[in-house]
Amino acid sequence: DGLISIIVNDPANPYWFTEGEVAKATAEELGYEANVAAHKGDTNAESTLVDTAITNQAKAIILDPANADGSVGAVKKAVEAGIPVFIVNAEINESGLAKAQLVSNNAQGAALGAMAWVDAIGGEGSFVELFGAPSDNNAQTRSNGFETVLSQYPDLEKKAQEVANWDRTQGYTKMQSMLQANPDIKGVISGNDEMALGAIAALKEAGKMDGMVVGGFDGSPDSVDAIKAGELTYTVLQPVAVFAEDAVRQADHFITTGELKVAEEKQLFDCMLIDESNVDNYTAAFTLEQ
Amino acid sequence: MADITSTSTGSGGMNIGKILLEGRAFFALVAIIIVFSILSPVYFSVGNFLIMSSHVAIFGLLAIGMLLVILNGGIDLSVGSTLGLSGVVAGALMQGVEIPAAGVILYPPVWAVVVLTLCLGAFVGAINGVLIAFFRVPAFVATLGMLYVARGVALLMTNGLTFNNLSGSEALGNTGFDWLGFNRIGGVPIGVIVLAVVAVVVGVTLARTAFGRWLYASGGNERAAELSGVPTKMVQISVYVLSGMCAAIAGLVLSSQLTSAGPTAGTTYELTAIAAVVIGGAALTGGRGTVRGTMLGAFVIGFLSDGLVIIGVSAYWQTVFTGAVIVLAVLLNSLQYGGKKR
Amino acid sequence: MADITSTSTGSGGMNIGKILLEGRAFFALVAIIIVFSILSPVYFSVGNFLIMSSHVAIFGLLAIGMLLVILNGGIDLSVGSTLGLSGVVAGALMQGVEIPAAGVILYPPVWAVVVLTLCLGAFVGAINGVLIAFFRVPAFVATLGMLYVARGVALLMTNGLTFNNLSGSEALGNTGFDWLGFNRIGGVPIGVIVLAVVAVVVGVTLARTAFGRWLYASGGNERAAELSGVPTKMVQISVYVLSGMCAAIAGLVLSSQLTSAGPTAGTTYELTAIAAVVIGGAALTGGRGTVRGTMLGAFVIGFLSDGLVIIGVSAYWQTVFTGAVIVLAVLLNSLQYGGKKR
Amino acid sequence: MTVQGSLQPAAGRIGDVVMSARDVAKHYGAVQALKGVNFDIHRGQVTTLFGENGAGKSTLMKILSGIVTPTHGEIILDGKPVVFANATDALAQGISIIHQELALAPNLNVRDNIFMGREIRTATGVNFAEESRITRELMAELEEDIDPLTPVEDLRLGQQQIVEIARALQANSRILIMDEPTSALSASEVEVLFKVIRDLTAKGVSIVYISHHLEEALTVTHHAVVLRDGMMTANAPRSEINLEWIVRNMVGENFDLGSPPESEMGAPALVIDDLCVPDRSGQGNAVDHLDLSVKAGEIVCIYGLMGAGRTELMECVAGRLKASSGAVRLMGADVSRLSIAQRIEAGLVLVPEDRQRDGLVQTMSVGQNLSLASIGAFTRGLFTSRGDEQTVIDTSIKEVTVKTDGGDAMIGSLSGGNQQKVVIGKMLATQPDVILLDEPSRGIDVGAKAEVFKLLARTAQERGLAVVYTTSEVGECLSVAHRIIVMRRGRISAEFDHTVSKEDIMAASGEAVHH
Ligand SMILES: Nc1ncnc2c1ncn2[C@@H]1O[C@H](COP(=O)(O)OP(=O)(O)OP(=O)(O)O)[C@@H](O)[C@H]1O
Ligand SMILES: Nc1ncnc2c1ncn2[C@@H]1O[C@H](COP(=O)(O)OP(=O)(O)OP(=O)(O)O)[C@@H](O)[C@H]1O
Ligand SMILES: [Mg+2]
Ligand SMILES: [Mg+2]
Repeated sequence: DGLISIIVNDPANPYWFTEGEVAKATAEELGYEANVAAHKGDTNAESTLVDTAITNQAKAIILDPANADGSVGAVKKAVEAGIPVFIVNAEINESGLAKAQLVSNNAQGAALGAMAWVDAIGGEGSFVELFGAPSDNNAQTRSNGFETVLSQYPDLEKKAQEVANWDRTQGYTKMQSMLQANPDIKGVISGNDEMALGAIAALKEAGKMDGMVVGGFDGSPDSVDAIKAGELTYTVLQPVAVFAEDAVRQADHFITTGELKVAEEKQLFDCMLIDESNVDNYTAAFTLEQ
Repeated sequence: MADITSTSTGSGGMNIGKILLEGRAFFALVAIIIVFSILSPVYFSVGNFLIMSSHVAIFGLLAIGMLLVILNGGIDLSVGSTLGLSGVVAGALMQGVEIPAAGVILYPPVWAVVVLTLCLGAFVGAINGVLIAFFRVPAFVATLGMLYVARGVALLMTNGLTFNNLSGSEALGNTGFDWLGFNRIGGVPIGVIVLAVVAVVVGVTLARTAFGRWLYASGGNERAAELSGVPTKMVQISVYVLSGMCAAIAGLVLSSQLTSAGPTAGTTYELTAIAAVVIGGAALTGGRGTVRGTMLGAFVIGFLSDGLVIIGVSAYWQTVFTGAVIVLAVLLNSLQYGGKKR
Repeated sequence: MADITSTSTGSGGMNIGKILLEGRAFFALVAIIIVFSILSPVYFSVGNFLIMSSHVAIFGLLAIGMLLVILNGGIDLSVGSTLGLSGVVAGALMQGVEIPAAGVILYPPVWAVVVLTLCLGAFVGAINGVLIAFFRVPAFVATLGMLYVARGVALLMTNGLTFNNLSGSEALGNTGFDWLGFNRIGGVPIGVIVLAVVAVVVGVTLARTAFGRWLYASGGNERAAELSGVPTKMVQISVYVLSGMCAAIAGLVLSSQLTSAGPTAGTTYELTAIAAVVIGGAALTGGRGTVRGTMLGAFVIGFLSDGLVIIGVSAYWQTVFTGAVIVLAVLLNSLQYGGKKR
Repeated sequence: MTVQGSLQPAAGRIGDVVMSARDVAKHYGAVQALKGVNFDIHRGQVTTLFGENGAGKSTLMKILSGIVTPTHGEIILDGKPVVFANATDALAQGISIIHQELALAPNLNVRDNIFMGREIRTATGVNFAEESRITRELMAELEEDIDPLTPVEDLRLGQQQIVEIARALQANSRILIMDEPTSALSASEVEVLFKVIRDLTAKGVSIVYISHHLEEALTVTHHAVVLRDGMMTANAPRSEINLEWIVRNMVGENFDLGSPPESEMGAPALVIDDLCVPDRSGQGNAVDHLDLSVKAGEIVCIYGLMGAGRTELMECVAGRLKASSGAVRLMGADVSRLSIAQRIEAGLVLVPEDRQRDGLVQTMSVGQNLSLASIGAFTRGLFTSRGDEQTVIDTSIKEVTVKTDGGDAMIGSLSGGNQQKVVIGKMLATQPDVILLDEPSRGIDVGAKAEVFKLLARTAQERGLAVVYTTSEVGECLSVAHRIIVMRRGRISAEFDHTVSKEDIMAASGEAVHH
């Protein structure tokens, strides 16, 4: 009983949609009312939503922050109002405010993906990278993770990197342009699945799908379909369903007992690789049976 | 003045003065092509031009619809949302329509999907048109409202998700959707061909039909047009309907290119479409503008932004350049018309 | 008719007809408050109203600037970007300005940051104004270009990242920035007070000063105003400068509320600001509108969207409702003015 | 009587010349609006400027009031050359102007319009109370019952012109330029204005007066100056001139506005039956149970004062305004429910009162304007035929004698009279049975007027067209019309044949007959 406010980024992306839905289902299962709202990456909208949660006397806020730096103020506000905040999916750059920060291990995931990508491409060739929205720390974290692995292979040459803002349409057009500039590439590594799917559409259109190595990130249902179709080489599953559920359970624990279920604030959830070999274990959105 | 404006009704004749003045957008395009060809060896190739043109197709289609609205002295901010909604509806139709009463799922063939989507675009446009023509809501406001409503409906329909896998299946007899986005005829992407066809049809309509004349007249002076027997309300509603249909076509082309349809597709494209129209020399006050100019405007924007990607300029600089080109192109435009306001 | 328009120059008198007609937005607001108070027990409380008002502050400030521009018969699409740019510049200043020559980092005090940011807003507005007044670029286009350019510059400045920790430090003597966003005077958030002060100042300026009359006059008939000796160009540039300054204030308030400044802040806020102005009864053709109406319009939008969040309506329905409210409010507005176009 | 010598001001008069233009020329690109004009304004007297449309009268006045800078020549004020930076500068030196085209902000009230740009300022802002008081005084002086807080858009055209006049009076200038101040005023309002003018001249204010109402102007003028084609053609004191002198100098010959053509009258073409049109407030009727029947080949003139409801009648018959009751029959068929386009199709057309606002599409060429209403005539299947369109245009240009070649020029480049002919030609091109013309002679010069009336007479005679036109000048009633209808407060107050006298017409309209 009581309300849990769930604030996610943009439900028009299946990733955040699942995040919100799982959290909501868990909260309702635990007997709470739940409200899912979206800030779409706008820190002002986020701040507004936090205010409304305060007004609504929410028992806890599950927040996917809009911006590592920009969301600190909003979290502070909630904390000052005495509402525990559980951060999911992305970190904020200040500790001691939120009760917990449950995030997928982006660096580990990126390294995991990059290694699978190297395996598939065979350690040599040229490629391009699609970069997420620069305002989101994860874009840089993942890119760094790729870089750390890929830079160890001198025969891999990165021809270009383009910002496609996590967006499929932009992934498509930017990929087409990059293909013009670099017709001989053998692979694409992408910061998320949406951009990778856009790139695949572009590659298909150009008739260059054969032998192309395309790596995604997130583990969305669409990307899993693409893996099944043999278009996407792999994707890195972010255990969003896992930590979204866990965040609500930790919140419930804190509400009922007043104590933290997990002591550390920063809790990293390891990402998992989905490729042809285990794609059939993908049973529900963002859920991979072990 | 005489020469310039007579082009507005597309009289076929050409003369030097006309070319020089209309050339504004044309010269910008040539300059862009030359600069990027120097900066990047891959820019200047048929293949790249075709790819770039297929990017232009989306904006170009929106811009043609927008041109009609702007010629009428209006504006249509809802085209981006209509694009998104159309894509989503096409996606939903491709996924099959469940008829609960009969307990069956219907898979309409692709042509039916296209027709239904066009009807949807026309319907959205008709709402805009009726609000503007009969309820006298200013165009800016009516279409601003529609921008939100159409986007919201698209999100509600899909619950925010993206329809994937629109290629259909042989078994259901609804294959062929991706043909629109993927195939080429004589090496030219279908999207580009669609754009060319729409541009020619609209161009001829403007220059050679009564409807075209009515549109220019009611954009130039609505009251005078009305008293001359021009069915101005009909013309006004028509342009919004046509704009909605152009947006629907763009939505079909985009979602077939991506073989997926997301509810947020087309966000802020209305601004790009307006920019293309004004770069192409149309006056926002109505009554002046040509399809040719608008196409040039769309190509200027498309070739510029693709060129910046190809030479690897940062996304931020791309934003700055786009803004600067819009203002510069229109600066020249304003000099041409001696600075009509707004 | 008589009553309504005389309010445009803010004559203090009140009468029933006036209230009923201007009341459009007022009644909408009352209806919204009643509906949500019934639907949610927490909606109707001083605390919530103050919080909601502080959300309104951002849009409200933009809307006041936009009102001035719209009264002049223009439009300013760049306010959202200017807000973002101002926030980022304020953030950069708070982080310290490195002077490479001297090898020192300067930490300007908060008042200096505020002043410099306002100057920036004024500068951006001045570019718009000059393009529009002297180079006769249509307002829609000039500010559309600026929308891109200002956003691009903000992104370039920060490389897409967000400035954090704007609270300053005692040692550097630049504390106090978050005061603007966090503190309250007599229980009222500073942002709301800033909005109130700006609204009153602008309201009085419009109603009581020569500048106000010049603005209404040049919005109503620019040529007539010019022939009467009104410095129309000066007025035109001023409104864009003021709009830029309002956007800068909004940027300051927002970034102090968030104690951080991101380059993408304020994206699409221009549309909300325009919506507030038109809901508030201003005509996009210029010359008609009041600060009071605009404030009501901003409150209608803010109280509606917060209410929808409080009762837990999905984000998609919120989008649909916003669009519908804009169109409905303006439908009534159009009936009032007998449907002036555009 | 034309004193060519007086083209140069006589030396003996220099003393009472307060302001003069010396060899002033103005070029707009290729257009030479003024080609070197000398013009004197006499202290405490009314100098009237006559001339055809486009003669350059307004241009000269704009130069004298600082709105336009001359290409060549100089302005001399009190014997010293001056250069005005702008209108405000000229105003500061005591020169104010009433503009030909109303220069009011419709959204502002009367007070704000009168004082815009010249506010009475105090430390706390504008002194509205004082401004209102002065406004009320001015209105009293002009004998108009207008509240200072009424929005200007709610005033009728004539009252708006009064506001424009009041604004010029408010400036208390020593030189007052009036560019067609009476075009929308009723006779009694003109009387009041003339009284004010006499008071002003008595106080030593110098006045420049421009009007196309020649007789009327002659009653106040002390000096007459005639401009023709950018040059001064004559200049004489009142005592030496008469109407014939003015017309001769303006156009080189005396124009006759024609006489009713001897056309064969056919069956009633237009029958208006018990027609009511609500007025703008919706309270009363602008057209009040009006009956009228016009035969084919007949020319009917409707005379009335401002606000008599002529425009409402015309617009309702043409289909723009909705009737609240009654019927309109065209060749026996009821057209009351048809749209404007359908009525045009049926053969009923309107040439509107305000040609800039309702008649012309400024973004189009002369030809496209001419062919706009008859697109159907040159549409072959789906497409328009360029050749057939050109035929339609050429025929029209010839019929209404527009001075242009081929119709490719922009409509804005034509003179007012020729623009009016284009509007008429556009409607005639639809081959109508009935043509309504609302003030076809407004704002065009004598020569153009004569041509327009001749055109009406010819078409009525040759095509058997029923013609209904309105006018506010009695003289124009007694030209080509077979029948003269006088309207007053939405009703027909009298009906005459063409032998009636001006006095009778004016009496029936409710206008005081003056001198
Ligand atoms: N701004 C302008 N640009 C170009 N040509 C102009 C402009 N103003 C006036 N003209 C031209 O100058 C000439 C003189 O115009 P002006 O208005 O002085 O005539 P007018 O004697 O006042 O005529 P009317 O009796 O119709 O008022 C006309 O041919 C007109 O077309
Ligand atoms: N758009 C308008 N704005 C202000 N006043 C108007 C408008 N239209 C008509 N009027 C005024 O309404 C009154 C009645 O109009 P109407 O035009 O029918 O009279 P009228 O006999 O045709 O006089 P005229 O045509 O000479 O002005 C007139 O005084 C006219 O000036
Ligand atoms: Mg004139
Ligand atoms: Mg009239």
